[in-house]
Amino acid sequence: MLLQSGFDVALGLGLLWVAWQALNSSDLFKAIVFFIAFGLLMALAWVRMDAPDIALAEAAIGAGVTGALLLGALARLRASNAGETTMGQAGNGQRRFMASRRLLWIPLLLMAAGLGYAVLSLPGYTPGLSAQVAANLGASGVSNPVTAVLLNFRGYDTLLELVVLLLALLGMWSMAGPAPPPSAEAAAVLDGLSRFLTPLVLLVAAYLLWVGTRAPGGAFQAGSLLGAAGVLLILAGWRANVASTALSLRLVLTAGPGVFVAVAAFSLLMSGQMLKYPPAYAGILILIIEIAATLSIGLTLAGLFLGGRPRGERKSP
Amino acid sequence: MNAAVLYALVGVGLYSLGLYALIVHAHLVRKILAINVMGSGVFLVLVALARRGGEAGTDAVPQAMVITGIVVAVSATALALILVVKLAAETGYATLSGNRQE
Amino acid sequence: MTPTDWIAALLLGMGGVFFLAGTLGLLRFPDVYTRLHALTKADNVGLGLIVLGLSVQADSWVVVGKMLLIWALVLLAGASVAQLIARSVLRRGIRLWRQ
Amino acid sequence: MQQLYLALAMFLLLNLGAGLWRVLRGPTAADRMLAAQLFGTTAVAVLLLLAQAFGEAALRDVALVFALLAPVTAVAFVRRLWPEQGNSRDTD
Repeated sequence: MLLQSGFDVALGLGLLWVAWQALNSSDLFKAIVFFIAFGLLMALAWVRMDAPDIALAEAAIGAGVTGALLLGALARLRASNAGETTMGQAGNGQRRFMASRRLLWIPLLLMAAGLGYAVLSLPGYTPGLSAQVAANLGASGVSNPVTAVLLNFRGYDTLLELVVLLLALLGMWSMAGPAPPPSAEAAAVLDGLSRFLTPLVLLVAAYLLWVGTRAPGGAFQAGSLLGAAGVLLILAGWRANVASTALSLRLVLTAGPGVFVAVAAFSLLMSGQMLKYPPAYAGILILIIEIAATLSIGLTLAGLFLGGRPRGERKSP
Repeated sequence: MNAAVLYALVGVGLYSLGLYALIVHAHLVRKILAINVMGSGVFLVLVALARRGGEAGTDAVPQAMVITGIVVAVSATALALILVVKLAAETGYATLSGNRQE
Repeated sequence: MTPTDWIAALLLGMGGVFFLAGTLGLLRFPDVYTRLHALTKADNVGLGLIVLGLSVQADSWVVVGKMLLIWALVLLAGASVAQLIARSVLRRGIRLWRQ
Repeated sequence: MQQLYLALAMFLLLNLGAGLWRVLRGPTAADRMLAAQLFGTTAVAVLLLLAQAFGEAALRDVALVFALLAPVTAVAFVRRLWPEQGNSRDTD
């Protein structure tokens, strides 16, 4: 018991310290490395919060996507000499603001104290919706409560989240122009690593998708893993030979929300309510949506990392 | 004080640190990091408070919200980073115009 | 504590020692090449010993297999990353440490 | 036995904290990146220990994901931030 509390206190203080460093380190690269470490500690915190589903998502996103995304952006910023702002670049308003920085602590401390007080004064025992989730779990088609909430009880939330993902990619495509060309030919070690790891990542993604119906895992975790595999392949210099206008690419990108909407329409016809699956088909419907969503999430994340519209060219042999 | 309250307080701390950094730093990548830390703080509060169910078990609804939240946060971050990259390519600065000398 | 427990405890303790050695190397070694060496070797041995220690007491062979797979993946990552970073550092012309 | 697992997990967490010193000090960007690599390995060990301590098999899957994706960030660093053509000798 004492050890557990010690672990929690050390982890909590570590989170706060690492976050502080990630936000206020003088060097932006240093800040990003601290932010990567922050994601790792967050995954441990989710484990301690009895939320292995979230820990899986945080691990896949944090280790596979966020770090690479930030480092790639930093490299592009350095190319246009904007990797760092020195105080000399800061305007007068900014400098005057720096002087009043100390005063900023007062309202922020008051806010933090207020929020802390609010947290402490909440009633200790609040079952929330766990009783309802448990009562309806049998009819949901899956036995992992988190997957049941995501794809059955609050399916429309998840549907709209998938649309948000798609919008982020479309926003990037419309602003960023064509993707930067692949960097030089990958070293043999990197090439071999990407060839060896990618099939394994696909396998583990399929495993997480499958196991997600009854244990921690599911479409978001599996999709994030697929996205990470895409990041690795892009870094190794691989490019799929599809342009952003290719039908195949667009079909996979929209498969998640598309299948979800189709199922919603199907359930509207069958039971008169959107996304109210007939219990007999619930399991299989959820699995179909999850497979489509996994593919869309993975491709969207990889596309976001690409940093522009795909040009439609193949890796030169 | 049990673990749930401890982590909820850490979440409040993260949110406050993030808000501070969001206000004081001009560099937009730092602002993006700050928003991400604030988001993590909110997620932590949500999930920590979902653990007060006792024997009824952990509430799965906030957990599901946080999972989608993490994936949406990373895609929003990617979009924001591309905006900053484009801004820097056009202007040579990764800060908003009010925060720099012209 | 049964004899198996003692063996597990011994292996786990040794694993911890190797992790400590890796961190000491990371903190105390004089340049990036030596630190690379400390990290990617000591920690992987440490993880291997911890996996062994946990395997002695694991419930099933499936668990043992999964832990061994995890260890193999970490070894692969460590070896590849060490090579990639060392190569990149060398090409940037960062000098080797000489006494 | 659970106490031992937890004690070792705690020890590794403190170990990780000590490694943060190298991220703080650098001096080169590669040093900072290396330290981040160490955190990945340590997190895998902590997760495996917690999985056995609390009998939660799912934590091994989290460790598996970390182990699979351990090289991605470092590869991004080598390929994007420190590409091989770069001849500048800045130490960050």
